Amino acid sequence: MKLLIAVIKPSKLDEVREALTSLGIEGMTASEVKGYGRQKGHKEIYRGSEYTVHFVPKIKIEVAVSDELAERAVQSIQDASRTGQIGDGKIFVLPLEEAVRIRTGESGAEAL
Amino acid sequence: MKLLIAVIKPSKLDEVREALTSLGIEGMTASEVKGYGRQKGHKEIYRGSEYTVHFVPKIKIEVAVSDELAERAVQSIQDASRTGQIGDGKIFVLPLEEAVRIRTGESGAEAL
Amino acid sequence: MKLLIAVIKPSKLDEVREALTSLGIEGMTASEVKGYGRQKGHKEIYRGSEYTVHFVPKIKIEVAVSDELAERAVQSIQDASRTGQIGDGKIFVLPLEEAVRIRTGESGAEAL
Amino acid sequence: MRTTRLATAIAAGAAAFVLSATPAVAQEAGALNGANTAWILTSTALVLFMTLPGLALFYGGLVHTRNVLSVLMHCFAIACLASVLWLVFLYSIAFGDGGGANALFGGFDKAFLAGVSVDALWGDIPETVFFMFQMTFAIITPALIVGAFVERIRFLAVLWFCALWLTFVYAPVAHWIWGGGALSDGGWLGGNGVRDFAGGIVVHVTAGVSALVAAMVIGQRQGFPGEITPPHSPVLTMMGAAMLWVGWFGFNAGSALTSDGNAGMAMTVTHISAATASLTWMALEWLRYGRASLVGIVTGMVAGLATVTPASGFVGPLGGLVCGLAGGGICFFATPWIKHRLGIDDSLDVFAVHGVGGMTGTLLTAVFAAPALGGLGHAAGATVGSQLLVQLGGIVVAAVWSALVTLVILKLIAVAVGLRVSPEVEIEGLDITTHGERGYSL
Amino acid sequence: MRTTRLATAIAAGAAAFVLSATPAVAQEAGALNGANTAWILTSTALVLFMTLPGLALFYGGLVHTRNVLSVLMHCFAIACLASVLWLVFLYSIAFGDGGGANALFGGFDKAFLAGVSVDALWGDIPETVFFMFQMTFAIITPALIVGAFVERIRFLAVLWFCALWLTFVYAPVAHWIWGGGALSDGGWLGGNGVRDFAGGIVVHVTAGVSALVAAMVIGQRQGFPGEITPPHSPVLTMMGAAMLWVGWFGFNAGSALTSDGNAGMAMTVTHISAATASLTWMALEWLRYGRASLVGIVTGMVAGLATVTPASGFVGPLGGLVCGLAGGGICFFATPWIKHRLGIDDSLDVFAVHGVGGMTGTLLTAVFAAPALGGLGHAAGATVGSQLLVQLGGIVVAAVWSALVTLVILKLIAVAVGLRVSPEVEIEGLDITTHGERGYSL
Amino acid sequence: MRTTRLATAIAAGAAAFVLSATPAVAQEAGALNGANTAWILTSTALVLFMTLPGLALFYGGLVHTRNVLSVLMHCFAIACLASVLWLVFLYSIAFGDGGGANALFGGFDKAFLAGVSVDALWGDIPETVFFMFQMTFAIITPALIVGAFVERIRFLAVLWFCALWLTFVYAPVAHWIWGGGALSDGGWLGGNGVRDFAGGIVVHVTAGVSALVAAMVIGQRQGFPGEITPPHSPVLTMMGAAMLWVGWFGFNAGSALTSDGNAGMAMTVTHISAATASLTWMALEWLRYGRASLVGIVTGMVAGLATVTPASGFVGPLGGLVCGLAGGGICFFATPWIKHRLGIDDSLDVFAVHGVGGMTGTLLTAVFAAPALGGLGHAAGATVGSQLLVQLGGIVVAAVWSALVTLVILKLIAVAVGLRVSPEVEIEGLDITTHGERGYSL
Ligand SMILES: Nc1ncnc2c1ncn2[C@@H]1O[C@H](COP(=O)(O)OP(=O)(O)O)[C@@H](O)[C@H]1O
Ligand SMILES: Nc1ncnc2c1ncn2[C@@H]1O[C@H](COP(=O)(O)OP(=O)(O)O)[C@@H](O)[C@H]1O
Ligand SMILES: Nc1ncnc2c1ncn2[C@@H]1O[C@H](COP(=O)(O)OP(=O)(O)O)[C@@H](O)[C@H]1O
Repeated sequence: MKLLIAVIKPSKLDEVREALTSLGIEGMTASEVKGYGRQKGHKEIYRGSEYTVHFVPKIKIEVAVSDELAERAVQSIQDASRTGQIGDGKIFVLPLEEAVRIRTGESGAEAL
Repeated sequence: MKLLIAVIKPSKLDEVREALTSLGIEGMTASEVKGYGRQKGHKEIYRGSEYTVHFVPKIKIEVAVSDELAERAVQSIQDASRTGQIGDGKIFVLPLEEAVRIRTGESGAEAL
Repeated sequence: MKLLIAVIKPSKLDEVREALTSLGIEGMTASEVKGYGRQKGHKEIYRGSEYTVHFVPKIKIEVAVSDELAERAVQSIQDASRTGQIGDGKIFVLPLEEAVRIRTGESGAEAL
Repeated sequence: MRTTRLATAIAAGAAAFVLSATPAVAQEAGALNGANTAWILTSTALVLFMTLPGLALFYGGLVHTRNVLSVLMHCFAIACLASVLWLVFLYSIAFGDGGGANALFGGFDKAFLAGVSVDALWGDIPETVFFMFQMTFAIITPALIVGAFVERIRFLAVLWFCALWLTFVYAPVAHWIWGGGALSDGGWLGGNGVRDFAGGIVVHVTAGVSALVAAMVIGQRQGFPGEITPPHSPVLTMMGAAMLWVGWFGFNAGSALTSDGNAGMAMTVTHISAATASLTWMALEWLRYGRASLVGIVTGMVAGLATVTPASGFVGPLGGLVCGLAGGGICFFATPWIKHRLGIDDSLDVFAVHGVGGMTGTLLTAVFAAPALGGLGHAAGATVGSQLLVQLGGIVVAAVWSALVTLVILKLIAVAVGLRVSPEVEIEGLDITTHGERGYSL
Repeated sequence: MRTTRLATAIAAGAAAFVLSATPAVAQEAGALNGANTAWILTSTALVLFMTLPGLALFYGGLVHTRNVLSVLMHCFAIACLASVLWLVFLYSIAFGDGGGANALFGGFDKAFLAGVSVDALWGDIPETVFFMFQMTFAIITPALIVGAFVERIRFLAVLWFCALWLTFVYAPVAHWIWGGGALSDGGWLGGNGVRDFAGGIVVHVTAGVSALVAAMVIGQRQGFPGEITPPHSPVLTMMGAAMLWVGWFGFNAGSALTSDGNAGMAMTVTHISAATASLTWMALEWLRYGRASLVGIVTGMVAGLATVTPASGFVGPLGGLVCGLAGGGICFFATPWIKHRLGIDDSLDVFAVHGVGGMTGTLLTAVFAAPALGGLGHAAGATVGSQLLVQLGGIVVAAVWSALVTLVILKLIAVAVGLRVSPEVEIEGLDITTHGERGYSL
Repeated sequence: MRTTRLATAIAAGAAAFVLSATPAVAQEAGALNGANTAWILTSTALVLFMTLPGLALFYGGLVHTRNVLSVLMHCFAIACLASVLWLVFLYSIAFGDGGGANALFGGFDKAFLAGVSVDALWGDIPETVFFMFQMTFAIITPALIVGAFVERIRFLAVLWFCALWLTFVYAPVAHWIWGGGALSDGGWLGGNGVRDFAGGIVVHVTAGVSALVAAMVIGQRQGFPGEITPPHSPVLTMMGAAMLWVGWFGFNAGSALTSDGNAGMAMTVTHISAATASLTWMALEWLRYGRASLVGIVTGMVAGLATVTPASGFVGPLGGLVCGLAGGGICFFATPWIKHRLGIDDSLDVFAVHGVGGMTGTLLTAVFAAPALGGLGHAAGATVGSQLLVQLGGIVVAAVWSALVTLVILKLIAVAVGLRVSPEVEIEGLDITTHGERGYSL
């Protein structure tokens, strides 16, 4: 199994959610993060003074998927969240050794 | 070493903390996340209109443990956070290559 | 590639950011977390009553780096965030199988 | 303004009702009444407080976090713009003497408060105080409409709308009803004109109807209705609602323009209606959805206050209770009906709460002014039935006019500057895109 | 109500003190005083503001995020319920003429404001204004008690408690002390009754004692004391505290029912006591815990205001200073004592702050009313000593009655609808479970 | 205090202007005016509301989350400390009769309100009311200065600064201008003294100049200017700003000390200036930075209010408009100029907004008091030119004195208790380190 970690634009969360659901992936975890990459933060101006904001608000999603699904999942996240503009974000793929559904105790792929 | 990532019901955090402590695991990191799985979000009604809330508030905990402890840790998290109802959450186990205690520079298991 | 996860003191974020940038690492993701380790939370007093706060506010940073850079990155995070006092935090190193830059589709090291 | 209307009314022989209503006019002419002045100065502060920050917070808490600042900005900018325009010519249009055209509008003689000295009186209070008190009504009315098009409107469009709407809808209608114009005593509706104590028609019907039209013209928010997110902060909303309640004492009891029993009774019925409507909404929500929410109870409060507004100076405690029951109950059912049956995204339910409430109260005024029902009585020659027709006439005229003019204004703005932000901007939120700020960095 | 009490007092010959206190009564009988009316209209708005949103925010900030809305809801619903019941019969019980039973309660003659016309006067202000002003006191008192059982109470239980408590505790006690009943001049305590200017006993002792009993009956929150989380938003708490301070000017200075030096001095001593108590608490906290907190200083403020409430119309600046020192100091030590020594989870310290403060101030009133201490003097025939006994008697009677009745009411509710939510619900929080909302979605 | 000044003015023969300004003084001497009293009681509540919670929230929203509580704490503690000191001796210094030294300060005769009975009058209102009203000005002025050194100052230093600054800057300057001292009629500047209706110099110039000096002495925040974070909550800031606007009605219109046309006109020009300045700032920001922000528009509002403060009782609507335009425009450019050109970290722009605004308004007062420009006229013998010189003189004296004394006070505090927290504490934030609390635990 793989754990996909994607950092995307907040406004793209719904599209990504729908994309994954259509792949039959029925669970995910999202959280608010801040980050920067090529997109180097920005300046905000208050009362004529510049304030540097190094970190841009992003949404981080974590999705555990079976090995088979991994590639397609990465692809569909990318398709759903891409705008072509700087700041679109990143997807990271980590090996996932085990997954357990707390309620039932099921483990492995069927726990997803 | 393993990095355990568990997504649990917010109201279960304290019990999980105590369970892990009793195992001698003396550190963890928690954060607020939102997610869905079998538990498909819910509807809230304001002024007679339905609002769909796709993501349910959860707590994500991250615990780095030595290989020996990993299994028992997973078990006790499960025992402590289970209610038997949908939405209980998930536990993910990831391989952890290295851990460093910033203060002392200790690394590996003794850094945990 | 490696995914570095570091939990540091909130006040150290800027220094760490600068340290990594000087290493040529041009992206990272940060989020607010709460945790405890050796530093066992603390007590706050309101109106003469003690309130136990088990979790201390920390910042979690996630940085994906190429294998070559990993070690130096860990080192510089440690140098930048160390105060020598309890609560300095931890650094975890996880294997990272794949990274994708959503905007361009580039993958692997050049996606970082 | 009641004082002048009432003066006319006296001339028209409606003495009985009038005297009970305003002992003030009994005073020797031209004398300043310091007590009345003190209360209206206070009421002015209370009504400004209703918009800043009351209404702004009430609305701000109901939208998505990414749009909270835009809502506060709309209310704040509208307050400023309305204030300046009120001085420049709106006050004159509403309360000036239009001479031949007086049935329609008050002319421009009082533009920039021309000829209004520090000692000038309106009834027995300084005209500057009356000017300020009325200004606060002109501030909150367009701000109410904001609820119809939050989260998608262009900021520039808000400013243009505010200016044009005040000029062609608010000021004229205020003149018709309060300024001695077509709908007041001796106007088109006969010797006894519309009875609108504190703005059931002038404020709530005009704002409510215009909001409905605006929501239709501007269109639904993306994802409406399914994907709209819940109010981002019921805490802010309750805070604002509470300030609206307190400020409404100035709105209604201040509209007596006197510091006496008339103000006292107006405050009483206002409060009773607010409390009753809140409980009504709470009970209905509990029965229908199995739980009573904070957003629900405060919405009921607003409905009750909007409903009692036109009646507040004419009815007794019983009238207050009924206004609360009716306002709370009717608006409770009107709200989902408009959004779901009609599918109109009047986002913060301006029409369903203010429009419907204002109409209900305007009609109830005719009924509960009857002494038999604890009211303060009708003008001489008027009966429940006759007054009902007059009230109905007033509602229809104001509603039709508001709808038409709002439509025209929005079409013009659509062409001139555009009404809506782009879909991307809408998703990203108005705060950061339009105003360059975020509501919270916690 | 002081006016009537004072009228009696005059009859009783206490002219000296009285006249200085209220020049108003010197006026020709039956004449409306517009200035006094203006100030009481304003005070009514100020005291409503204390509860909505003042107290609601003050309390809301002190609880866990997951319960903030429930606290706002409790305060809001109580305000609505109390208002309607006040009209229906509470006002009559408190301020009506109970005839033979007048020592105990005021009867039902004024139910629904029967016979109270728009022109009816109470002293020299409209009775509707007096009715409204007093209503705001009936609103805040049960809302204060909410602090005892937040985060675990059933919403339905709150509503029932509010209704029954107002009927059997608040209204009668108000009648005894302010309505010409058993504890006022010529009552059980002799010619000179209890001196409670703005509610040290009527509001704070009754609420404080009832809160203590409620906390004991309902029991501790899960995890009390060790695992309770800190106030989720000192920002909200400070906001509410500041509104309480401002509103308290209406509470105490408004209780003069006149716009004159009596109101001015009441406002002065009120403010001085609040400021002094805040600094006292701050200093003690600093000395004892090494740092001064925002939650601490505003708690001191409330203690100072509760303490000066009964004294505000009878003492001078010196009295204000001492009330502040005593209130701030005593409540500072009482708070942890109740929670830890006694282990009673009076969650937001209602008794320790309001109960203890109200009692302290009620006794200090007898002392600092003495002209030698800058006070406005005692009634004829009364001395510091004699008045102290009377004040003590008043406290004891009110406290015992409040405790007993609260106990009975809660036992009834426990059987009828249940007092506490389930442990699961308590952990999950009242907002989402009971009201279906979350405080913040940032 | 205008009343006394005006009394003097009458003696000086400026009857014409004076009478129009305050009919009150026409009354038979020694009579209490209940209406004026009601309005000043209300104004006192409004001005307290400006600081608690108004200014506290306005400032609190502008800082980093980790310092929000410290800002609220500063404002709250200052309010308490100023209140107690006002009673102890500040009021006497400001408004007592200093006998021989009266040009410089008012002596200590009125310390602890000695000799001020409940019936004592100031003009035609109770002296206790005048005492309270003036106290609220002494509360807000040092609180304004907090904006200069937030996020790095030691709490203890704030307290010491407040006490010493009020004693040696505020109280004396208030005496010079309002208390019959050196800068008032018949003082150093001749028969016609400085005209400062509500505190352009007494409040805004003293606070602004002292803030500038304090910012220079205490030094920049770490990371200034590049690394400073944006306001953590524009929502809080707007809330506070709105409360400031409403409260300012009491500040300026209350300064008439009468409930009449003078108060009405003062409220009118105050409001017009606030609205105009807000729109001016909004427009300039839009033109220059491409977007109008909420923080910007409310900053403009404060600038407009500070600017019109000295003028509010002397000018007409036109004066209000110009004060708004000038205040909004000049402060807009002054703000970045101070921070960037001069590199002074007057963190919340106290000098650029209040200092600059207050000076601008003080000068405009001389111009727009001219009847030709709709003003209420100059005192007999005074012309625009002569009054301009007097106003300028007042500004210079007050500014120089404020700067020098502030410098000395801060140097003393630096030695005695230290001004700044440690760099670590500054990074970690004042809330948790100094007060042991966090602003939000959501
Ligand atoms: N090396 C990295 N490690 C961890 N997170 C990263 C890294 N690079 C980028 N990110 C995350 O991805 C987000 C978008 O990255 P960015 O470089 O701006 O996108 P792009 O390069 O496609 O324009 C950043 O805000 C950050 O949160
Ligand atoms: N495939 C997944 N990847 C990441 N997180 C998941 C996944 N499935 C579930 N979760 C997380 O676990 C939480 C609980 O999952 P859910 O399926 O509702 O529990 P259960 O299936 O035991 O009823 C979700 O809210 C989500 O945050
Ligand atoms: N075993 C662990 N797993 C996950 N996070 C941990 C673990 N131990 C510590 N942490 C994180 O690191 C932070 C600092 O740890 P702490 O033990 O207090 O530092 P130190 O041991 O260097 O004093 C904690 O607040 C927690 O968030």
